[in-house]
Amino acid sequence: MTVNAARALHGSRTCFVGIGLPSAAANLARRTSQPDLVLIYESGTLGSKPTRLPLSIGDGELADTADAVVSVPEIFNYWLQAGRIDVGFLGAAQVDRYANINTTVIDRGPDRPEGRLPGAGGAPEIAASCRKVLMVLRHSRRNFVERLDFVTTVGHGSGPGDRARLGLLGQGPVAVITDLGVLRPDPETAELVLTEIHPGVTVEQVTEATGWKLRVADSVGVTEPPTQAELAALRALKSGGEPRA
Amino acid sequence: MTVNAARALHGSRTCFVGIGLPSAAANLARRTSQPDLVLIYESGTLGSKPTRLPLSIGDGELADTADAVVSVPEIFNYWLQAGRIDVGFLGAAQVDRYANINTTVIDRGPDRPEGRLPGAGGAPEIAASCRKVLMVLRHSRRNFVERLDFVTTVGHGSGPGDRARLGLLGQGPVAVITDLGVLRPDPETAELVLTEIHPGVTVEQVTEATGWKLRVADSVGVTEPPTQAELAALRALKSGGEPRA
Amino acid sequence: MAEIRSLRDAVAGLIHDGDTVAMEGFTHLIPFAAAHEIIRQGITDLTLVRMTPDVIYDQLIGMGAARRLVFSWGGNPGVGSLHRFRDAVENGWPRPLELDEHSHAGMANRYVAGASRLPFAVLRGYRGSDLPKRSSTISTVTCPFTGEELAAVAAVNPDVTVMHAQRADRAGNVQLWGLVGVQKEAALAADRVLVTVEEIVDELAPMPDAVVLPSWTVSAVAHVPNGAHPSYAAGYTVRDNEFYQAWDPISRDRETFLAWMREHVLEAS
Amino acid sequence: MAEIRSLRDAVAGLIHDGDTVAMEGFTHLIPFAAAHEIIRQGITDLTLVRMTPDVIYDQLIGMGAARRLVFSWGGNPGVGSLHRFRDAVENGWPRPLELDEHSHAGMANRYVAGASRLPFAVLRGYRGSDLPKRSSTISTVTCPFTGEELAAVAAVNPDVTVMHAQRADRAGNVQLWGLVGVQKEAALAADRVLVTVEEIVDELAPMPDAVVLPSWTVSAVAHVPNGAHPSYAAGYTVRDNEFYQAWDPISRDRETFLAWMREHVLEAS
Repeated sequence: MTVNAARALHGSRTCFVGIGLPSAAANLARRTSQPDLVLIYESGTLGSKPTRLPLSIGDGELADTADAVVSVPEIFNYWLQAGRIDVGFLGAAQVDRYANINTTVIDRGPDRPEGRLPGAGGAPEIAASCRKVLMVLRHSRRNFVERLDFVTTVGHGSGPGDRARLGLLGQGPVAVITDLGVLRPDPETAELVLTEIHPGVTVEQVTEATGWKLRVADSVGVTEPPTQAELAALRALKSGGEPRA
Repeated sequence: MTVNAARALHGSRTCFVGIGLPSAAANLARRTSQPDLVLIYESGTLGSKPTRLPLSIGDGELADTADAVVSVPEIFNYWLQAGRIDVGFLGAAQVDRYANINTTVIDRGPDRPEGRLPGAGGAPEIAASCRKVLMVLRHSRRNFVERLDFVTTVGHGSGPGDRARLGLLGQGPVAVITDLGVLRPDPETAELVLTEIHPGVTVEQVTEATGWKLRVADSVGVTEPPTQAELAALRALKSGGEPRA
Repeated sequence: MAEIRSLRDAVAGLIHDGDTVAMEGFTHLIPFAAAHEIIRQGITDLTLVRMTPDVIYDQLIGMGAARRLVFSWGGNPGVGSLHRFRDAVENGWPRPLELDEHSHAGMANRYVAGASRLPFAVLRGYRGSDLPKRSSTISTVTCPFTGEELAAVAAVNPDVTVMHAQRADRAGNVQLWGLVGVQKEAALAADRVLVTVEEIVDELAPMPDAVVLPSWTVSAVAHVPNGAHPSYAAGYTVRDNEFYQAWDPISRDRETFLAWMREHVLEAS
Repeated sequence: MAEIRSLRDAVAGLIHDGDTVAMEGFTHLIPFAAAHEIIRQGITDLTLVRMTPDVIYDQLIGMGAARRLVFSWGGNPGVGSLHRFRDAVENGWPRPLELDEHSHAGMANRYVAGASRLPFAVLRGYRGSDLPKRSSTISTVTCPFTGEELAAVAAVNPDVTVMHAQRADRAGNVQLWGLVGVQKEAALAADRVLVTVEEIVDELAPMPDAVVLPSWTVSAVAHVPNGAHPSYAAGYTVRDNEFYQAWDPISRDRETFLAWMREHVLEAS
């Protein structure tokens, strides 16, 4: 999943990075095919070059290795909102067929109080302002739902044209990368379609793990397995050093 | 005039300083009775401590000697507009009886184009946001006019209550210090009243140099002449060193 | 002008029951020691404001100090949930917690408006999100030049902002650097400002990427080395990532949490 | 990514007749050398934007390069009038000059809105002033929370922003420090950015109070030592106060001005 997410950054110059899987994928991309990728963290760093994976977006190394450190209001107003950033990388608790995201609350039925999620963070404006959005999350019926309990962040809204109507700048989510495969919005309907599966995964496994009747591309590709170089770079990032030969 | 303007800063902690006479007065105050006076220049310096009078608000020494240097938007939004500053110090091309200011254009009669002045600079918001405003300018019928050709900056508007109606934060101009004396707004009417003359100046000289029928206080005081210490400090500032004993 | 005071006196003097308190620090420079002093002094009914509530507010909430939380992301960064926050919201333990919930961009701009003493700020945000339905501090304005509708967020002006910084001089001028987050805005938005510092020095040597808060914008400075732990102060301490991970099992269970707080906060000082 | 180019190529490639051009620098780091290159190349019909037009715009206006000026204070700082600016406004020489006139607070916020890609900014400004009567870029908005009416100013988004900075690295990352004015906002508000620098270095060592513009926000960097003269670059040059004073008599008279420009700008390079 991390390797495929890293590959999806191909051709991007600047990436607004959330912590966790997105940060791992973005750093892996910078260590493999995209050495010039500019990593921007919402904690205020432009061009961070960490040598190990940060646990939090506030790890000191992100500031120490950055081209510039700015305030949090500045990162959101002058850098993100201004539409300067190519790719936003988001995780999610719940996703629907239009790649809308819920990270706020879970409906646990009439007799129980809502389940509390962390909240929006930077996501609504990252999804609104970056030129495109990549999403990374684990594939399950709990995460891929027919109907969101709460719309925290708009992906493609209720379908084609909705982003333009809402005045959202970028093209929105272009790929949802999971541990089973890759979904991409249909250019006509904006609905997520299964376009690739990882080696060893079946289409049935994916449709089974999706809470709505998932559309499947006419020809579903199989992602390339991680290369030795990618695996080595990922190991090095996790252990905190340069990749070993 | 400079010495009297410096004295008028007594009891103030923070001063937003324009260049020219205001800067000379504020620096003189800091060198004599008000060593802790915090000088704030619109070029973005907080707590400048220049050893000589800067020619411009951008002189490098203002930054080199400051407690902090911030951007111009920040100085206007976070520091001035926020109402944190005790005294704003303004010059003017034209002033009326309510201490409103014109620094934009001069009407030169129907057959001639308007005469161009430098413009507003920081003045409208300095006069709106500082807790009080001091004005320093030379006294002449050209400067002290019955009616402004253009209202760049509001002092007391058209009289009592106008500042509150306009939503202006501070108390507005509290003294207009000239080369002839000092005018202060009447607490009831907000109209400028001659309250002090400099030694050797007559009340008639002042009314003569004022373009409206100037009200004169029942008892007009005479300002104290500059002390040796004040004169020495002023000389030192102008020559660029510490005052000599 | 900032007075240099003990942490105990500064907290007692500046923070009162019912206050709106912002304790900022975007993962860096989080004022944990000051939060612990608030807990020890039993100050309560607070409205807590913070972009990322983090473990510091998990502790305050779990100890019942807060009646309301204003925030934009409430997790243990890189680890998982804030269990005390969730328990308060989901189950009202130890007391119910009202929420005013924003996005990061919205919260950052609320502080900007507060520091600028404007009643609101404008951003291109919240479009299509359900967040405005649950908050009375999100609205819209229309651009008078283009007709575009934009989000408006109400200013935040805390009674007190509490922060940690690397150092202050003896006059109470405060200097911080590294990830400076939204600290300057949070300080300038507040009526009163309490800063704990790693070090008090004779002179503040200029540092790259530093923010200086002049003494006349600060109410009190308290000398509290390592006062950000388990957060950190760049140049002085490092982030205790292990503690953040350890907090997950400590905070999952009410009794374990209370025992930990008793031992490490209430009975410490 | 910024290309490192000669000043001549950079100006020719980035600035065209009719463009809106901001040449910023709040008394510090004013890009005089680039302005002179614009004059030499005969680029004209410009809308010039700058908080403090200063001697640099007096020269451009006097040479007929501008059709419109957007500004907030047009004087020779500490000296007196800008005579070429006055002559253009009062007498239309060498051509009429349209004005869009603001206060400093308004102009600064117009750049902030431009850098934020918002259509307008809000401030508490212009109250009671006649300035809004003469400008179509000043209006009002009402706070949706308090009902207070505030000033709104339209964003400025120049086609090109030109600035001088202390240094850049070979990748085109730009670093400036000292009085940083509104340069970051002016750069981020523009479509294209041209920066002249005192020095091109292998690595940008961090400096206190520095602003860094990453290479990917800059179009071109030109190496022009002393390119701010008679303004200055802190750490490299000092402000030539004598020149500012000498400019007054040079610029009072049209012929003296033209002779000076011929000798020092048109025939230099």
